[in-house]
Amino acid sequence: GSVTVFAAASLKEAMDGVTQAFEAESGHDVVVSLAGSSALARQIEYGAPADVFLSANVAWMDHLAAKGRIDPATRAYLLGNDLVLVGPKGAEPLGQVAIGEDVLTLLGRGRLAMALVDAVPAGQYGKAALQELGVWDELRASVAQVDNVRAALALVARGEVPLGIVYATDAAASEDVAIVGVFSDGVHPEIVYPVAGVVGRDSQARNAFLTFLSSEVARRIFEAKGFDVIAEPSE
Amino acid sequence: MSLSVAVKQVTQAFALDVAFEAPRGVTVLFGASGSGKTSLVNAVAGLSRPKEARIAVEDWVLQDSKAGVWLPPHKRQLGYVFQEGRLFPHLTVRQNLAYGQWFARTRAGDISLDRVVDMLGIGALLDRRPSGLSGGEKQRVAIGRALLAKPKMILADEPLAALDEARKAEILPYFERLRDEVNIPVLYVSHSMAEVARLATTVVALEQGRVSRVGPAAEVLGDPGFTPTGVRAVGAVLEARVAQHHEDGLTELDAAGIALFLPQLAQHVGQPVRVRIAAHDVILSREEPKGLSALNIMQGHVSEVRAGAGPGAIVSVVTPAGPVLARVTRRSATALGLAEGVPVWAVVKTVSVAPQDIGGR
Amino acid sequence: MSLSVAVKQVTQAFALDVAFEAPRGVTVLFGASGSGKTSLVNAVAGLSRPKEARIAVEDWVLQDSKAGVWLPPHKRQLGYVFQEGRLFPHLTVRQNLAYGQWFARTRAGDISLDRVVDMLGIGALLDRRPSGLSGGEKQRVAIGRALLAKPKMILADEPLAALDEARKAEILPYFERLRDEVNIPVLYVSHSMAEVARLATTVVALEQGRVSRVGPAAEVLGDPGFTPTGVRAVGAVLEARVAQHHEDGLTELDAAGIALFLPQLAQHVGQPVRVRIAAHDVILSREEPKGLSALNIMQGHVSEVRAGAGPGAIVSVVTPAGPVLARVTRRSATALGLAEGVPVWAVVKTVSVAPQDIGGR
Amino acid sequence: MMGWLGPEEWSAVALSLKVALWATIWALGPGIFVAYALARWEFPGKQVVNGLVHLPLILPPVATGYLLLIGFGTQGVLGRWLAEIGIVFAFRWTGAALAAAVMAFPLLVRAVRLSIEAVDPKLEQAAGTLGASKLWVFGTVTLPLILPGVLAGAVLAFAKAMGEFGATITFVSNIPGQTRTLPSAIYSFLQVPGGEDAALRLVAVSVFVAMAALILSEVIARRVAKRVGGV
Amino acid sequence: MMGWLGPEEWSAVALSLKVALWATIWALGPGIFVAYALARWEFPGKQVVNGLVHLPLILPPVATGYLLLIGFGTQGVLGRWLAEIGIVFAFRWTGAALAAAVMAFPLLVRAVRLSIEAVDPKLEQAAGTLGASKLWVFGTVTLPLILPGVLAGAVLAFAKAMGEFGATITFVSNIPGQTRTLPSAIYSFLQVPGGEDAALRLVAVSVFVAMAALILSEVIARRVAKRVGGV
Ligand SMILES: Nc1ncnc2c1ncn2[C@@H]1O[C@H](COP(=O)(O)OP(=O)(O)OP(=O)(O)O)[C@@H](O)[C@H]1O
Ligand SMILES: Nc1ncnc2c1ncn2[C@@H]1O[C@H](COP(=O)(O)OP(=O)(O)OP(=O)(O)O)[C@@H](O)[C@H]1O
Ligand code: MOO
Ligand SMILES: [Mg+2]
Ligand SMILES: [Mg+2]
Repeated sequence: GSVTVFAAASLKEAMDGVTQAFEAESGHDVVVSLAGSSALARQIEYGAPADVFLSANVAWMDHLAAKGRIDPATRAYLLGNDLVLVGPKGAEPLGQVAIGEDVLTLLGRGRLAMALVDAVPAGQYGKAALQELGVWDELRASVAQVDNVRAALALVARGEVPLGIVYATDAAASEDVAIVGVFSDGVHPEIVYPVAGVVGRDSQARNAFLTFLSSEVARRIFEAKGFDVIAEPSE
Repeated sequence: MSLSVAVKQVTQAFALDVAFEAPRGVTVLFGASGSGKTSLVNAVAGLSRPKEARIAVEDWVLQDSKAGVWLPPHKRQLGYVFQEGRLFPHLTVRQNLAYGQWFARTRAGDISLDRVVDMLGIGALLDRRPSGLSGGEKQRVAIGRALLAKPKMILADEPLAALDEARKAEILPYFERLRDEVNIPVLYVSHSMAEVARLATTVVALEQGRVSRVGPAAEVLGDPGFTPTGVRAVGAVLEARVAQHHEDGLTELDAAGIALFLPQLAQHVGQPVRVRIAAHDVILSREEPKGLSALNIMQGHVSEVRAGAGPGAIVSVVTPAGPVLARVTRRSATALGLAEGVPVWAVVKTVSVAPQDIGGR
Repeated sequence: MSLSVAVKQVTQAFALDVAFEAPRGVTVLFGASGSGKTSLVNAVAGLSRPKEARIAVEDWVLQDSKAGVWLPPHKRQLGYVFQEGRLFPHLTVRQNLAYGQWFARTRAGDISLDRVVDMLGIGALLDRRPSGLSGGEKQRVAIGRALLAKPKMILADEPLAALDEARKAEILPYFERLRDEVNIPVLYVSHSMAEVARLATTVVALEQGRVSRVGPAAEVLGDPGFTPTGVRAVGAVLEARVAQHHEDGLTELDAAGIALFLPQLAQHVGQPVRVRIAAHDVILSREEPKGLSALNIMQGHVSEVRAGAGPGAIVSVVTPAGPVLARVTRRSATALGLAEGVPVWAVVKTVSVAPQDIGGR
Repeated sequence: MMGWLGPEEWSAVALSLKVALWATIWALGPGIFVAYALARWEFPGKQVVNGLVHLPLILPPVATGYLLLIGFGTQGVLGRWLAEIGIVFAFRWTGAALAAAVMAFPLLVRAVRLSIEAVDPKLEQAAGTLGASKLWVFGTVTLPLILPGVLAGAVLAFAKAMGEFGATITFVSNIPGQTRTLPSAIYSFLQVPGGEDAALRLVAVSVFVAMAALILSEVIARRVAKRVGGV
Repeated sequence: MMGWLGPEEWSAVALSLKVALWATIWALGPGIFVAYALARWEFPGKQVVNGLVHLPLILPPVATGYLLLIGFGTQGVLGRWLAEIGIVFAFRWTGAALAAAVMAFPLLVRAVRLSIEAVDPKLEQAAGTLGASKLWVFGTVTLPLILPGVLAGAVLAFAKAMGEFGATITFVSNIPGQTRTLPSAIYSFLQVPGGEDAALRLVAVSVFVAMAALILSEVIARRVAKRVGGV
């Protein structure tokens, strides 16, 4: 059989590896459609032929749950991620970012690249963190928001801005940025990637895929890309 | 009546208010630049839609605003030769010519592409495009295109203005043939008195959007008071019949018993022809002229002497062939004692009866 | 020479190979439709750029391909009246007229908008746009526009073709005045023999892209062999001088001692004029004519009788005023025994010397 | 070049070509019709139609995609109804073509409309007097004369369709082999750090295809213009 | 309406108007020039220029934005050089206008080019014989005659600039008050569950503005057309 997976764009590299491994192991075909979580969620809401939805935030999954478009039984929190402050290659590491002053000092008069702070999960987490650290109001006008987290990463990588807030996984993927600091877990809501099967798309292949996502093989691939796997391992 | 037109169309810039009836044949609209000729023809063609109008060709009603009838242009079955050609730039000359044929395919008529091409001398142009044609070439193609649509009536808006004399002389006979052989009514706009005289069955003179004169060609043209484009245009039209073709290239006409000589005509013996004698081509003599090179001399008597504004006068002479007009100087009129009732000889040079002024019927 | 033209331009469709020199005055390009008149004028205007050409107006060299000289159109200082008007649709008539004035502002010349507007009768149109004008109205504006650019030479491509006789008669004198008063050279394209006769200083006849005849107007027109548009166009041109203006509205001319009477002319006593006498307007008589309404009778003798293809013959008569051509039938020529050396009287009706055929100089 | 692009990329190229071609073809008829109506007719609501046509240009593509999703998704108002008669756009290449057609529509209409307005109505009148009905006049006079404009508009529409991304990905997602067009692929690569090279390869393909279309259209347009106006 | 939109939204509206207006103004001169060159001149590399002009149409907007970033960013080739003479686009509204201008450019050029091709060269010749140099002819004959086309192109460009999102956000990101245009705001709302209503409000504003521009242009075009061709 064949499985159609709608996955958040930030999972691209990880999904490449996971689907390859799954296809090799199970003999099923996997088709992955990558886009922003919001676009994917809406498409599923309007009847997209997806079997599995892998969202970058909880809100969209809740939205679909409220619309009755996912199988509650298949829903799980799959992955976790960290939020980090990055600078161009060679930037001085700072360790744990626990006080906002650090950010202010490091930023100087430059701009801080983030994903859209009201719309894109990475941006929302970043904004929450800066608020918690008490520097949001000061920084607000210096933030350069882009439509996704990878574009923020690119701004840092190209040296257009001295700092950016991205996921740890993004930082790991790029050779042109260095992690300056990691935000403590406490300063932003927990970063989790929920997964669920879509209503009415129950199939042997799909269930096999869902199971595979929390397998040991998958775990190694996810972790290699920088994710925490928080789902209970499947047997 | 063959053509019946009543059009009222008032715009800010121009008021057209015209009504006339004309019998079968060629109706010539005659008038100065800006007098409304094109506007009127457009109304007949359905390109404009006057509020108040009744336009009919025989029993074919094109518009009757009272009855709410208005045929769109493509249903009128008219062949319009525009003042400016209006050839289709994307089609070859051949395709331009053929354009209307498709719509006319079920209509009667025997006009063929070859015949039209021949007549208009456009054989060499057939595969060219309009943009490369000279002004006159374009106009000839436009005429051919209209003819090939087998129209119920031909509308021609100064179709010859862009042509040289030789071409004009070639094409004019075809309009005559339309009138005489194909028996198609023609509404023809012209500035040229020669064209009017040659073609017109009926003359409709326009002045500033109104009909200033309308009537049979002979009557209107023979009226010494009708000088719309200057005195040179005055002339009488005589009806005659071909009497004999002479060996020396002259054709003898019989105009009510009077012999008139003209250069060879194409008409058969016995056929009727119209001869226009321009007033300025007539010399009057009190004595019977002798030893003159002029062949056409008609005896008659003066019926009227009308002095003009200038140094000239128009003398009407009644001859057995009909009324003849002569334009003489007042000085001559006085010197010769021309007055009503005086007998005179009207001398007309054979060759001064110009080819343009002879129309077969 | 005032105008010197040598143009060689060969395209697939048409080969133009023309060379002529013309003195100051009006040079008329005369020829059938498609003979290359417009093509030649375009080369003079710089709208086409023939490979081989030398074109100069007096010492103003417009093109000399050998010397690598080629002025672009806007530097040529010519006033081109196009065959199709080419008015600017986005400008009012007034703005169209004024268009060239800006560029001519530093050039000498006293022509004013008012004068041009008056002359062309376009006062009522000034605030209208070209799209609403009739064909003739458009052409009048185009003429005015060219005049107001104070050109070194006027190019006119059949500028009167779209005009009615009355307008033609009004506008023609202005081209004469350009020639005579403003002393501007004119290159004028025409189909009309009457226009040629009236305007031409030099006639250049084109046939299929080549010069078939070139020479002073009087010489070319007086040649009985020159019948480019049919025999009706043959006529002689006489030089005369105004002798007297009579009270009855006639003007008496003196043509080398012979008196000729014409309707009132505008020229002053003593001024030279040209009179064209169309061959078909002349009657010959072996006896001295008496009691005739014609005022102009010239004695002379036959110098040549040329039989044509048809029933006619052209008789050249030498008179003290110059050579006069008469077109008579061969039948009359035989009947009157016309032959070289025979004395004859040439009878010309006053009014048959048409206003178009008189040009002041 | 075969080795230069992977099979997935080839499939994106092929899909983009198919989508852009069909988008152009679908847009052509309605586009010419609407352009003609806007250029030559007066009717109530003309401004509304004109505005609607331009909407995809004014709105961010994502918004257009969202509206398409609401309208033509399997759960959408029109989508449900169309599905009953067997026409499905959602998450098919046909949907990508629809999105591209909608986005390209205003460009096409503008181009065609301008060229219709440049046709001399006097020529159409002349055709009318020769017996041609309005429709016939359109087909034999207007249409041939606006061909260069239609061609220009079609190429513009094609190019736009080749580049359309926002509405497409929002409406029909990014499903390899089905709705994953070149721009989606380029976008994906740009999201991967170090993916610029791969993205550039695809950009080169895009540019090559669109340039080829442009040059072809220029050549055709020149030939047409020569026929119509020239020597 | 004041109460209908928040102050941030109002600032987005105002910024979008400013950006679109300037984008149109900047694009106009070069657009007319390029259109004229493409319509009337023959020169080597013409096809390349033609292709370049169309690039923003062909590429996904994000790719265009990325190229702009490489070229005009503070670290970009041109950007560095321009920064020295005091011209900075990065993260400024001017950059948003530049992005919008680049994206709108092909539309403008196309529209203007078509209308230039519709001008009868015979009229330009006539102006030439009256003494007008090429430049003068352009200003007094060609330009007035193509005004409707230029207007159409400008409105198209303006509308496109109002809707431009992908290139803008990639090049100059989204800084409230500086580069946060309407489409960015609309996009943001569409990304959050339940944000549709807010997005729709902004869509309505977009549509209103663009419609107003369209209708205005129609009115002007009609007046111009009347002057040129009509009664
Ligand atoms: N579209 C129009 N708008 C305004 N006035 C017009 C329009 N068309 C024609 N006219 C005016 O109507 C009058 C009659 O024009 P029309 O073209 O019928 O004249 P015409 O007799 O054909 O002249 P010509 O012999 O010069 O062709 C003119 O005064 C002209 O200016
Ligand atoms: N652009 C062109 N392409 C091909 N042939 C052309 C072009 N322009 C003119 N010709 C041809 O050149 C010849 C001369 O044309 P031209 O316009 O000079 O004639 P003309 O003497 O002015 O005729 P008319 O009196 O009808 O205006 C014609 O045979 C015409 O068909
Ligand atoms: O993976 Mo996201 O939805 O671009 O943060
Ligand atoms: Mg007219
Ligand atoms: Mg010509």
